[in-house]
Amino acid sequence: MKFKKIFNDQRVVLTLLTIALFIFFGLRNSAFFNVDFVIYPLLRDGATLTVIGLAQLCVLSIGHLNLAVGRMAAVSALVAGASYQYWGLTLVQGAILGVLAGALLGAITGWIIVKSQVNAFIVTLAMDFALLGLVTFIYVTFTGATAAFTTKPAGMDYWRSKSLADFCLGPICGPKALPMMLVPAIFCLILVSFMFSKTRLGRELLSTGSNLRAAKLSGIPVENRVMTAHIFSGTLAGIGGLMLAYTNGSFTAAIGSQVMLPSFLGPVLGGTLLAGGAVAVLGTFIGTMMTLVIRQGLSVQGIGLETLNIALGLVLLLALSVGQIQKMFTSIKLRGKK
Amino acid sequence: MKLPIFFKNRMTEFSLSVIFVIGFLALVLTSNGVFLSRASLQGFLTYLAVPIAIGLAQMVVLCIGQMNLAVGTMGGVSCAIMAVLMADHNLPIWLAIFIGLFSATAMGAINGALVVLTQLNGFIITLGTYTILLGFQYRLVKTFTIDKYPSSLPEFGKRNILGFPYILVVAIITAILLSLFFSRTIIGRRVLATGGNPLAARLSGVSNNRSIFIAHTLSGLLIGVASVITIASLPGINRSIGGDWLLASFAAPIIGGVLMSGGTIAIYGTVIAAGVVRLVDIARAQYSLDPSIVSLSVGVVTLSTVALSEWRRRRTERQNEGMKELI
Amino acid sequence: SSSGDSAGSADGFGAIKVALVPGGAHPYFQPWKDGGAAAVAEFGVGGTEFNETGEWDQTKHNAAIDAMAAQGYNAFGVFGVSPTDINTTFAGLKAKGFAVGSLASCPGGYDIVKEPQKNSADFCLSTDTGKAAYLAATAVIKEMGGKGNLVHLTGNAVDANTIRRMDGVKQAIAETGGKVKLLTTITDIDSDLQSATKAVTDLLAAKGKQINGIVTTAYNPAVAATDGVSSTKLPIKVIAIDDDQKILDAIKSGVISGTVVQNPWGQGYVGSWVLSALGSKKCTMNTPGLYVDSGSFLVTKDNVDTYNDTRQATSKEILAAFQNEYMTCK
Amino acid sequence: MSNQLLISKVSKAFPGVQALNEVNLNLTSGTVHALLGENGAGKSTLIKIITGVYLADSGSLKVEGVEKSFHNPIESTHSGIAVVHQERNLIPEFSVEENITLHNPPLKLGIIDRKERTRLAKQALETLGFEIDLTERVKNLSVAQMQLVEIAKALVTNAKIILLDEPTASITGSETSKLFDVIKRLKSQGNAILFVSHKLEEVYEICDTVTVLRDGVSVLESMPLADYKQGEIVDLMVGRHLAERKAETRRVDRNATPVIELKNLQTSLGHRNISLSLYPGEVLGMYGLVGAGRSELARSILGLHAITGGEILVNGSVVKIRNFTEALHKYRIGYVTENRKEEGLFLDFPVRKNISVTILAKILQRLSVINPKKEDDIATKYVDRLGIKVVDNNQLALTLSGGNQQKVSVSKWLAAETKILIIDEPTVGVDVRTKASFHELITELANEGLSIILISSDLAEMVAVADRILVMRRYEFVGDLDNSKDYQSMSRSIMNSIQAS
Ligand SMILES: Nc1ncnc2c1ncn2[C@@H]1O[C@H](COP(=O)(O)OP(=O)(O)OP(=O)(O)O)[C@@H](O)[C@H]1O
Ligand SMILES: Nc1ncnc2c1ncn2[C@@H]1O[C@H](COP(=O)(O)OP(=O)(O)OP(=O)(O)O)[C@@H](O)[C@H]1O
Ligand SMILES: [Mg+2]
Ligand SMILES: [Mg+2]
Repeated sequence: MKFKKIFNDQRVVLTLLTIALFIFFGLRNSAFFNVDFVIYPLLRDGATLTVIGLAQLCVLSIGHLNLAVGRMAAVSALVAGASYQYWGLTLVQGAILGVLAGALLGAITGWIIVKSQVNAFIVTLAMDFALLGLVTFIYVTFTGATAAFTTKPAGMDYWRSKSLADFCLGPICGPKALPMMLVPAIFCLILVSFMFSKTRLGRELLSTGSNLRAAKLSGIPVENRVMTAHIFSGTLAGIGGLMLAYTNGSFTAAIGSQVMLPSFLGPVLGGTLLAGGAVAVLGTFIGTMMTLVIRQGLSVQGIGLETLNIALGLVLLLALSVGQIQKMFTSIKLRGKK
Repeated sequence: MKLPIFFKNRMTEFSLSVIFVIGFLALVLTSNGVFLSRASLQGFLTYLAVPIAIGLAQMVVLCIGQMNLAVGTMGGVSCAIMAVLMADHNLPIWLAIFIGLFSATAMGAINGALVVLTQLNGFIITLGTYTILLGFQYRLVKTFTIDKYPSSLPEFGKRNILGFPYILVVAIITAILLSLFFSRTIIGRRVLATGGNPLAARLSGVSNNRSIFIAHTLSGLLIGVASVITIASLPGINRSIGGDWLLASFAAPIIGGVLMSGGTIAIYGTVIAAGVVRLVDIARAQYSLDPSIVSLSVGVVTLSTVALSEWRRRRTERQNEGMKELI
Repeated sequence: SSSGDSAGSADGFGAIKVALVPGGAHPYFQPWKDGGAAAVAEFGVGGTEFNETGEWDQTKHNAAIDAMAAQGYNAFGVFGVSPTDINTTFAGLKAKGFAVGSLASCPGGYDIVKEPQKNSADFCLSTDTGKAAYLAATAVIKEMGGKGNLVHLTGNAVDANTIRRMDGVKQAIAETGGKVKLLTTITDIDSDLQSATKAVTDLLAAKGKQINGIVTTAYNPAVAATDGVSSTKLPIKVIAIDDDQKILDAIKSGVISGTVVQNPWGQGYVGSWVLSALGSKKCTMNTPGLYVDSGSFLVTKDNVDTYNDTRQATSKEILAAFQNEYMTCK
Repeated sequence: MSNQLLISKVSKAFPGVQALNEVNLNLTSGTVHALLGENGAGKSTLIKIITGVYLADSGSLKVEGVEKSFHNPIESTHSGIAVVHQERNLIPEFSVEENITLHNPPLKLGIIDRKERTRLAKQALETLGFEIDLTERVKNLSVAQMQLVEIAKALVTNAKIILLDEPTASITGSETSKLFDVIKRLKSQGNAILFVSHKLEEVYEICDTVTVLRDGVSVLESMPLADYKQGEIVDLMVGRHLAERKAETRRVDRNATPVIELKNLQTSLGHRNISLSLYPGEVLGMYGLVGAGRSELARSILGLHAITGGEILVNGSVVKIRNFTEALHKYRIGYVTENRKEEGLFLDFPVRKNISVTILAKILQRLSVINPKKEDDIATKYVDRLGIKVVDNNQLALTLSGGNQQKVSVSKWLAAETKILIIDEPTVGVDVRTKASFHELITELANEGLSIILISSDLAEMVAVADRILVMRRYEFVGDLDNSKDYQSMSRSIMNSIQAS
């Protein structure tokens, strides 16, 4: 019984799937177990996408979505980049500034939604367009031919290239496969999951997502909660944006331009409901990792573009339906027992 | 009693129409008439057809509370199929078009079948098929631009009756048929019922699985129409086709008043919303606007449109104001 | 893919497996394959592989490069999705001891000619995009009879290369001393053919009468402009970019005046050799990070049939220049 | 009298509960058959099995002597079974007429014939004698009106077997009597009707035979109702003897400052010169017919709809209540909605979270972390106090029986321990025992000093618990009566006050 329960948990199924896929690809081509070129970058990118996934998850919890998640990331990268280039701030100072910018954008978005009572989809879509314009305009007008902020504050490359192996307590160092970027990601994961599973705020957000009317009639300040959700979303998007910039090496308008769909993929694969009311924080990480493993696994097999996406999509669907079939299976068993 | 209901349910459409008219007139005046020139109107209307078609394609899936993220690649692939068949296997146009429509419909049907069979949420399924089709699109056209097919097709795209491009007429007729389907046929109503309240629909003898399947298949068919329009209105087909469809497909219906939660449709709203967005393109060319400015203004237009309609709706719904929904 | 004849051939080229990694799928890069294959056949390079799975996303692009590295490729010819980011990627590859060449575009954020040492790659073999755009602009201005209104159609506005192109066009216009006016520059229409066609149609509808010439420095706009001008029958001179069959046909049929082609084949061919030479430690760059122009050529009705030979010849010259001037070999 | 529907040894289990255990029922044509039982006894489950919503684990089902097993609602509809389910099953975006004809819309050349549709729907509503605007979208109707639409929807199918699961739960006397006329007519036409209700007066008025379920077992099977007294039936349902409790009048101090007072209030919805004052520890009843505007008045007070005139006083001082959050935390006012599914419950949350939602502030430890122990204790406390039938506090609200859902939605407000509680139709779909305990509870709470406004369309309930009864009609008060707690006289005077205006 307990055993079955465990297997009903989508996260467990996903994790097993991901590990299975990982081993499968590794056995097909041992190059896939290469730490420097596969595992490390995989986890590094996974960390970044997870944080952005969490940004999406925060609004999904109240049944909204944030189409501007990528552009918010771009803005906070822009702010941080500018602060390094023009005001010579330190890495941390700039980062804080950037994240604040993200939070501010989230707040504005939330405020517009609450005040205008307009569908979050439209507001964030509009926000996305507006920010796209803004970001482009700023880079074009202020950075001339470079179209980017290229000043790297001290310690920026550290985050890109260092692993826990460089992070020692006395003689014991972390494994070389774990990138530094995991640290902020894990930090966010813990915080967000703590908030949703343990705190009053989280409960109120989920209630708002589960049944807005009931939440409102139960005295939950739903409008504030909508604001909160979007502020969190903006903040996390901001962090994600910085992680992207630090990994890639400069602060450009292209940051975040490709994360809109991936930002949904992680949470939704993990088991977050688009309708709101239920979130899967850890699932977001696992879901994200799974897609990355599949993609990189395939391309290490030397599969070219003409097959990569086809295979990627097929494996993704297959993997998921496996999870689904197994779930049906157990539920049938349960019914059979009676 | 009747009239208010009529308006209450069409507030968004109404205010969109107002915005459209205002925008249109503004362009006519500021371009001192150029916009009314045959060429301008032609261009305006021609490239209005595709947004309408893909908007409707997204709408039919939204109305069962799901999404179709594969619109772009579905369109891209069926365009590619048609182009390749005509160019490399010189099939007659009509046959190619038929196959194009059919393949798009089939892709939709597969989406639907997968959603029903796996019971996974449509979002994930269509994201999966999106990726797969992206691959097929590349396989079909690689990085080339295919245009070695009978020029009569692009010419058809340029022909028109009384200034109305045929392809726009096609789109409009499609829209009308679709609204008949939803308002007058049992299948249509059942699909909507599923979207409105699946449990109730089920207890009233509606098969939700069938509705889901139908909605996705129909979405495919509409994408097929969009593809035919596309191939008729472009100099050639390459793998970039459909790349900008996704957001557009959502923007039109949702600005047009369709709820993401399902159960609603707004065909006129979708059409007019597409028109409003199209006006922005024109403005861009007219005033040689910087794209960043365009993006900004699109954002603002969208917001103000919906805010206005919301404001109107709330004013008229005072009598039996329900709960203020934050969707 | 293609693999060298003698794996451990005398000069050690056989041990070098060159990865040619463009930013994503684009017609421009296709000749890299043939260029690379030619190098393999001619110099016994261990092999070349072409990987376009970057999909114009710097993160995916890096992943693609890593995948190649994991598979044992040890020399990299790369087109960076983001010019300002790619240098970081290069640095990473160098740190792992690979030979790295920046092909078809140079790292951005500084003047590559003045400060080659800032280039983390061993060298940059690329068209001077600014120069190419300048060439195209001057050509179309000539066609316009030295006066009138010019329109510039191009790609992503926040891309260093695009900005270089815009500067190139502006320079050409400046040289006319005000006789030619830049009516408008339409950016961000390279993402897909539909947007490009739509934009061109709207442009010609709104301003067609005032326009005398169009210069396009991106692929989809080029295709769209070609079609737009031919269908509206407006007396507009067009200079396109690259040598997609569609565009060459348009030149032959006189719909457009010409196109500016670059030298991707040469990049693949010369690039593969240089990378092998560096990878096998046979040669070293005299000035690490050196920038070399892979050349850009104006193609018109007159030379549409012969330009390719010219281009191949140029490539051989560039190769010779590497062997004799830019590198010292044991 | 041929038997239309014969159910033998039907069993059904859900994870954690045996909902039905070898239940037998014999439904004969030309009779109205009462299906009785406490909340969670299995009535709805049985009906869902008959209509093919659930598949029985075992047992057999005969329709007109033919062995049947329905796998989905469509099949049962085809073999002439119509049903009004306990939960409302309407498409919110569709018009009234469309919902009524949802099963099989009239067609002409394959497309829907609107004229015919309107005619059918109009006819259905007329035979029932309800008037609701046919073109109104259902989402704009009040709960009671939706219920009427549901009934009409079932009747248009002119089936031979009609199953009614608590059809009268949320409608008032006048509609009920109209419904009964129809039922009588159907019966005389030889249809077989299964009638579920917790209002025994009704049952005795309309039913001929009776089956009683207790914890999924049919303890009384298809017997003539006349042979049993109301008390006996109740005892069968409850499983032990339930003492009749005589309602005694309470005394309320009307000189104290009212905890809440309305001075000729006007709302954007059309309420006109509404004045009332609620005194400490008073139970103030608000009676009215469907759509009288009671719920909306309550909601307006709590800031959901615009107040356009007059003033609200809380403890003697004029206030402006902006929303439910303020109402709860600042003025300590609670509102138990009449509409549990849409507004009362988080269906996909466990019972525990549903109850604790109003008191999150009270069950926190450091860092505003919810203390799961406290949460669970409070949940348990009310599950016990109201006898909510659950497997454990983590059962999803979705899977509770109708009445138990109602209890959960009330519990969260009891837990909130407010000073003023507005209760809207609290005993809709609640069984006799629980109803009695609800009434005791309300009186108890009032004695403890809680002031209560009770909105109910159940006259007996009004008379049983209210100290004073306000009668509303068309968004106006038309009567203000002291409650003598004598059903006969009170009902007469209330009806008079409604007629009079
Ligand atoms: N889908 C379900 N999953 C799990 N348990 C269920 C489900 N539906 C009903 N139950 C349980 O079955 C039992 C019978 O429920 P049912 O709805 O038939 O009661 P009922 O007689 O209709 O009560 P009420 O008078 O409150 O409507 C209850 O204990 C309920 O919790
Ligand atoms: N004749 C009518 N036709 C249509 N809608 C009506 C009619 N009368 C009232 N309504 C609707 O009924 C609702 C008011 O009902 P409300 O719930 O406030 O009244 P109530 O006294 O609580 O009665 P109940 O709740 O039992 O319906 C409003 O939504 C109003 O639009
Ligand atoms: Mg029930
Ligand atoms: Mg009410």
